Amino acid sequence: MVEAEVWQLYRDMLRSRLFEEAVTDLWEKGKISGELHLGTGEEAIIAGVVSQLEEGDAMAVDHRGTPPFIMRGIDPVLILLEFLGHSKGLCAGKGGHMHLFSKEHLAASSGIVGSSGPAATGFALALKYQKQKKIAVAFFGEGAMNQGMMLESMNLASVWNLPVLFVCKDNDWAVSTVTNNVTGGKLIDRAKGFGIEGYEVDGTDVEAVWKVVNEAISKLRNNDGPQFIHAHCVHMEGHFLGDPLLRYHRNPTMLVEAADSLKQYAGESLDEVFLLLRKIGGQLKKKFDPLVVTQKKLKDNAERLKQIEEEVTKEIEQVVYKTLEIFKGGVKDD
Amino acid sequence: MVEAEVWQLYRDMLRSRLFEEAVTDLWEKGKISGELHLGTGEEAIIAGVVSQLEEGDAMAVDHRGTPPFIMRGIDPVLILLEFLGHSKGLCAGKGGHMHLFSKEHLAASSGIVGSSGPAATGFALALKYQKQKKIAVAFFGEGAMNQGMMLESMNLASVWNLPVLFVCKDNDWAVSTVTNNVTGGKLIDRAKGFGIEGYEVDGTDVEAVWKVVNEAISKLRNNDGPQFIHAHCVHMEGHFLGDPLLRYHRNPTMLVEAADSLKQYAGESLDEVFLLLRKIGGQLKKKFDPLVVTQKKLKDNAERLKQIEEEVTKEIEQVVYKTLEIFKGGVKDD
Amino acid sequence: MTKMGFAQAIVSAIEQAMAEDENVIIMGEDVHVLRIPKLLPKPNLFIRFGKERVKYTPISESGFVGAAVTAAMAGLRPIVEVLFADFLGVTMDAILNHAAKISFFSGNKWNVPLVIRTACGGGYGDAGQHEQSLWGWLAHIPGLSIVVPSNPADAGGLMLSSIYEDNPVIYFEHKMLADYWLDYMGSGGRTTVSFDVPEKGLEGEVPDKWESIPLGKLNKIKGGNDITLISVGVGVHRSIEAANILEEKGISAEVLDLRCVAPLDIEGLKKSVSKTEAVLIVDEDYKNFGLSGEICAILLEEGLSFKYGRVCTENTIPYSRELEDQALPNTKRIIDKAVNIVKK
Amino acid sequence: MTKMGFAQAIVSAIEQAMAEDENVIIMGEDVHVLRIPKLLPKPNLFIRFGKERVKYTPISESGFVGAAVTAAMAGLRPIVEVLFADFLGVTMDAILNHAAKISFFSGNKWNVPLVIRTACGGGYGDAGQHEQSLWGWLAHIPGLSIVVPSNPADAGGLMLSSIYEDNPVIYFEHKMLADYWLDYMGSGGRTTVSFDVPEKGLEGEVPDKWESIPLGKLNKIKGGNDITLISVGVGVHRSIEAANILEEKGISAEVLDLRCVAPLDIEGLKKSVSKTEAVLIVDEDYKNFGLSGEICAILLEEGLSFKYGRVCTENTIPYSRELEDQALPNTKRIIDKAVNIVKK
Ligand SMILES: Cc1ncc(C[n+]2csc(CCOP(=O)(O)OP(=O)(O)O)c2C)c(N)n1
Ligand SMILES: Cc1ncc(C[n+]2csc(CCOP(=O)(O)OP(=O)(O)O)c2C)c(N)n1
Ligand SMILES: [Mg+2]
Ligand SMILES: [Mg+2]
Repeated sequence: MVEAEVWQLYRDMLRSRLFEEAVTDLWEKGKISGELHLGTGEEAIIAGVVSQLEEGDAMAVDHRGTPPFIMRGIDPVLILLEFLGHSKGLCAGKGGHMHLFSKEHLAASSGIVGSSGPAATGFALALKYQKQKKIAVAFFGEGAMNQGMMLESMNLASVWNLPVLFVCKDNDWAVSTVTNNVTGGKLIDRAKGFGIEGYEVDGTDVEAVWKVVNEAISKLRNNDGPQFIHAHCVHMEGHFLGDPLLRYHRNPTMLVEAADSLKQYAGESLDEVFLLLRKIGGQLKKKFDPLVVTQKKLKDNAERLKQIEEEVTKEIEQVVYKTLEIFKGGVKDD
Repeated sequence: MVEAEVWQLYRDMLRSRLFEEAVTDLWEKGKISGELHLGTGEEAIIAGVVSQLEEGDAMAVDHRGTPPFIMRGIDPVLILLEFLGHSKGLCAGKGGHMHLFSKEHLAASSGIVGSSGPAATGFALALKYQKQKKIAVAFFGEGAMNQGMMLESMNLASVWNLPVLFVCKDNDWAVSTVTNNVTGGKLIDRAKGFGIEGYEVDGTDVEAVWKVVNEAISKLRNNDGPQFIHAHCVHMEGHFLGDPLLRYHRNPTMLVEAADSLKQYAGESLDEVFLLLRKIGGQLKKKFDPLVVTQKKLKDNAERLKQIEEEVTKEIEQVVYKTLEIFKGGVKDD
Repeated sequence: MTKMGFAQAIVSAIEQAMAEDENVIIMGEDVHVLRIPKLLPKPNLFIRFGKERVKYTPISESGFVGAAVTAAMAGLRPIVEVLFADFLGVTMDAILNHAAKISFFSGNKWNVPLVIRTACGGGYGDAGQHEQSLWGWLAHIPGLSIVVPSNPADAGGLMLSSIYEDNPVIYFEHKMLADYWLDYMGSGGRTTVSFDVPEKGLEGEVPDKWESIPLGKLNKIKGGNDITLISVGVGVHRSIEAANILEEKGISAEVLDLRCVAPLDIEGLKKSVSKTEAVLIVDEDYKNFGLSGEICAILLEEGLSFKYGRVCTENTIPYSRELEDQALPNTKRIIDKAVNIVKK
Repeated sequence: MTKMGFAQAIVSAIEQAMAEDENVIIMGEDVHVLRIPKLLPKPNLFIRFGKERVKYTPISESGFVGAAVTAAMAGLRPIVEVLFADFLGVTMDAILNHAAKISFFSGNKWNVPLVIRTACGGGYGDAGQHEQSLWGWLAHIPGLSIVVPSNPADAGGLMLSSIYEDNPVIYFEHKMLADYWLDYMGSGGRTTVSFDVPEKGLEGEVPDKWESIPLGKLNKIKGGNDITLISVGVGVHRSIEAANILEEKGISAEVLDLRCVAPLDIEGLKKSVSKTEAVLIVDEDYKNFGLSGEICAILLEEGLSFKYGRVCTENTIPYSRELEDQALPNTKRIIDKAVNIVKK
């Protein structure tokens, strides 16, 4: 087996992280509109998968499309221009961050939870039909495992023996719902119920992800049928930028006031709401951050770490600079 | 455990069978319109379940609604009038055989494959909410196990711990598709993937069905969460009355002619079509008929068998007579 | 020129496209045998092209229609079959939020050359969960073309252009015109039932080789001066029948077959209505918020003034054959309404 | 009388109904916390009524909307939330083939007292998969009532009548009027963004105790003689704004708030249009095959003659805020079109 190139993976993750931090900054400044779902916290999963894709492989992503698009080598300037709603953006400003598309990379997004399953299945169907020996990846959250079309697509990929890698990024939450409270059985067993083999992995450990994905992808390329990855992670910024639960968490006084006004209703349900607020706080620990986890692994070569950080920081700065230059030029259709 | 009352079950099955034979006769005479899906062949499953329902239990049925409606004690005259499109029918002639409804029996049908899952789940939700200690049954075919809403409803029933009995009547076919060719994994494993316990049973053996259902229902009434029954059966009349595959099967000369004209395309796919025709023929054996199976079990008391047959025959004759009398009276709205 | 059945024409056009272009595939439930009853000796796509190109599916419409969208994006030209228009409900997310929107969202850089083929319509007693038309409903969604042929020649020619169209097309195939559907769902091999099948829709002359009929061009079936009857599918035949009887009553009706509900042939409509100044829309789809209203709005926007009426399906279609006949736009209703409009 | 926000009014009317009737329950994704940001100190249904009556669900819309249909049949009055109207696509079978049809199929012996509550509309840059309106689309289906309130008083009163209606109602809640939605999806706590929020829709006087507002009765917001502006939801406010400016230009516009897209208040429409003889429909839902066409057809059927135009959303809603503003019916487009119509 080839070894994971952890340094390269780290660089991929860092690029994505810094890009999303720049996006956050622009979003906070009001330059980016709509709900913005970051992929911060799931970079190890995305890097572990996307780094192993070849030219001609396809990718169907969910509402957290930025990391996979960035790591797939799609021009970050085009992506950022798209976020700014610019006519020169990746999708001419028509799609925005939840609807990124790149035909040449066979990469498609959707904001509809669960739709990446059928999407990847259709890509794989076409690729297999065209005898291209390529694979298709579906990225989705654990909440999407309760969406009918996702389940249907697992069955389709299974019975048609299609090269689909189903990658479930499990952060325990679907918006403000703890998924465990609304999900019966085990996800690995669900995949098995459709005849698909599954791997469970710590999604903050990029090397671990890379390894199981490497095994799964070689099976895919060997025409062994679809594979399922169940990877655990957290979202460092909650569900989306401005997540109200996080706002409460970060403003304990707001919380106290709220609790006060609700005393009359004290009871099981009130407890459950406060439990949620505690739980979301609990997950924002550094030890769950895949970048921190990887840095720790690589800490023996502090110099190289620093060098990469500098290089990537510079790259992203330039991306932002270039983007804003074009943006300032005004919205021109050409 | 209570013993199954096989004689009573046999009577239930026979009533349903003879009623459906009368329906077939009227259908063939052109008095009943539309596609008519019989439940002949699955009576043991229906009897094994419906005989154990109490007043206040609910039932969501698929396109083969006649047996469960008949066995639930709904007036067969009203049902037959409905099939004739009469304004005095169960649904005033507006629903027909695929859309039977009886509010007082909490029994609802739908022609949409997979919809009995959510339907039974909603019934169970209401019953549980109303603290009625009642249960809801979903009847559906194995083809419906690939429909997203069915899978979703299993999860819903599981996480809400609802008293739903999911009854999968597996006849190996979905219209003219051999379901195995389009279904990954095992159905029992699927249920398990949603946290639901399952039983597999020979659905032509009414006693066996009764037993597993009895166990499952006592769990349901004990608030142990939804249960799944996977029961195997055949459909004695194929998918629906006039099933084209059966027409071929029953007219070998048609088949020979067809084969002749297709010789130019001979190959794997042609073989597959002929395989289907052979397969459908193979299932029409008496040994798969739940009535024949039960008669064999009861053959030591030939007299009683005969007596029941006479009684039920008479009953159904009277149902038909009464129905036609009302029908001849003309379509009167009152 | 040769004679062909409506359903046969569709299959034959698909066959031609599949022979021409490897990227054309067909998928759906029972596609391997659905056409056995009458068409086995004629083109049977499954047998001719094999199971990789004619793919039967599980009953997972939202999954496989969703998959067909991206298969189209990856270079195929899939024809995906949803057995009945009623079942489009299950697939609606794939249509509404994906097929119809992706080209737009991609900044027009990525197309979805997808055909969704579906059987529609009533008149054989299957009731309102299996007999809906829904073409006007689908046409509400920007980004879709909606095709509803009324005869074999159109059925084949429009299927060919649908397959080669670079954006999603929903292709409606009326069960009263498609012999195998009516055999399947209606008669079931019985000789004891009969249906009001439009002969000219069921069978007719077709070209020896299919040529594309452009989407969005209506077909004037019959000229007339007093009123324009506008319809699609089976409604066209009911309208012709009505027009012939109206002729006897001294009313000269023009009959337009829209062929496509979207895009609409605004020029063609204008031309006829500016002459007759009276419009009757005959629509088997639901009356409210559909085709009959849209045509009215377009004509007013175009500055025409005209007398107006519509004969449509107004409620859920009942099971009883008698009630059903009254619910669907029948010839009598068309005649009565036309007389009523002209006399206004 | 007291002041209330639009969203708060809805929750308050639900709260009243839940307190009155044990059979009213609410279910949907995140119903337990969705209203935290601004409404936690105000009625929070989950905390007040507990998790059996305020049921959060998995992301299984087709499953739980389907379940809500039979729960309603078994005696509950469920309010089922589908977060956004766009996601109705996933649930469409439950709506089209079950909720809308069961009462009819049962021979009117069994009702489905179900409310589907859904957030709709754009104007905050979320693009066309999260900003659709779709009310005219849903109204095509016989058997559904479609409610689209434009202000707090209507929002509460119409919610109450929706809950007590014995047949299914789809209740649309515009995100530009519902403060918590706009906070959630639009600003996300930022002070750096602003939206064109109609003040009178966002907050207003409401009765101390909610009373049902009958479905199907429009509300004349402003009288006028030269043209009738007809709209729902946010469009009503854009129309009022336009009417005020038109007034300055010497055009007297009447503004009607339909409140319900189905059933339509035909008498109310007739009354206004027979006076003004000019109609402009302002509809944030898609233009084609929708509300704007239907009103046109109804008025013609009623024998009125009038000048006509419409300002609607014509295509998929683009992401870019600038493009979006042009795509949605804005005040300028309304004014231009109204002037154009009146001058015809
Ligand atoms: C069909 C559908 N239902 C609901 C939503 C709203 N929604 C957006 S993201 C989300 C949660 C998804 O959870 P999960 O799949 O676990 O992904 P995560 O956000 O946790 O990464 C929901 C409910 C949607 N976009 N589509
Ligand atoms: C959503 C939907 N898709 C397709 C159909 C057409 N259809 C009716 S019955 C049937 C086969 C169902 O197979 P199964 O669930 O195994 O039941 P069986 O008929 O074998 O009893 C199909 C595909 C339908 N009614 N609904
Ligand atoms: Mg999640
Ligand atoms: Mg079956």
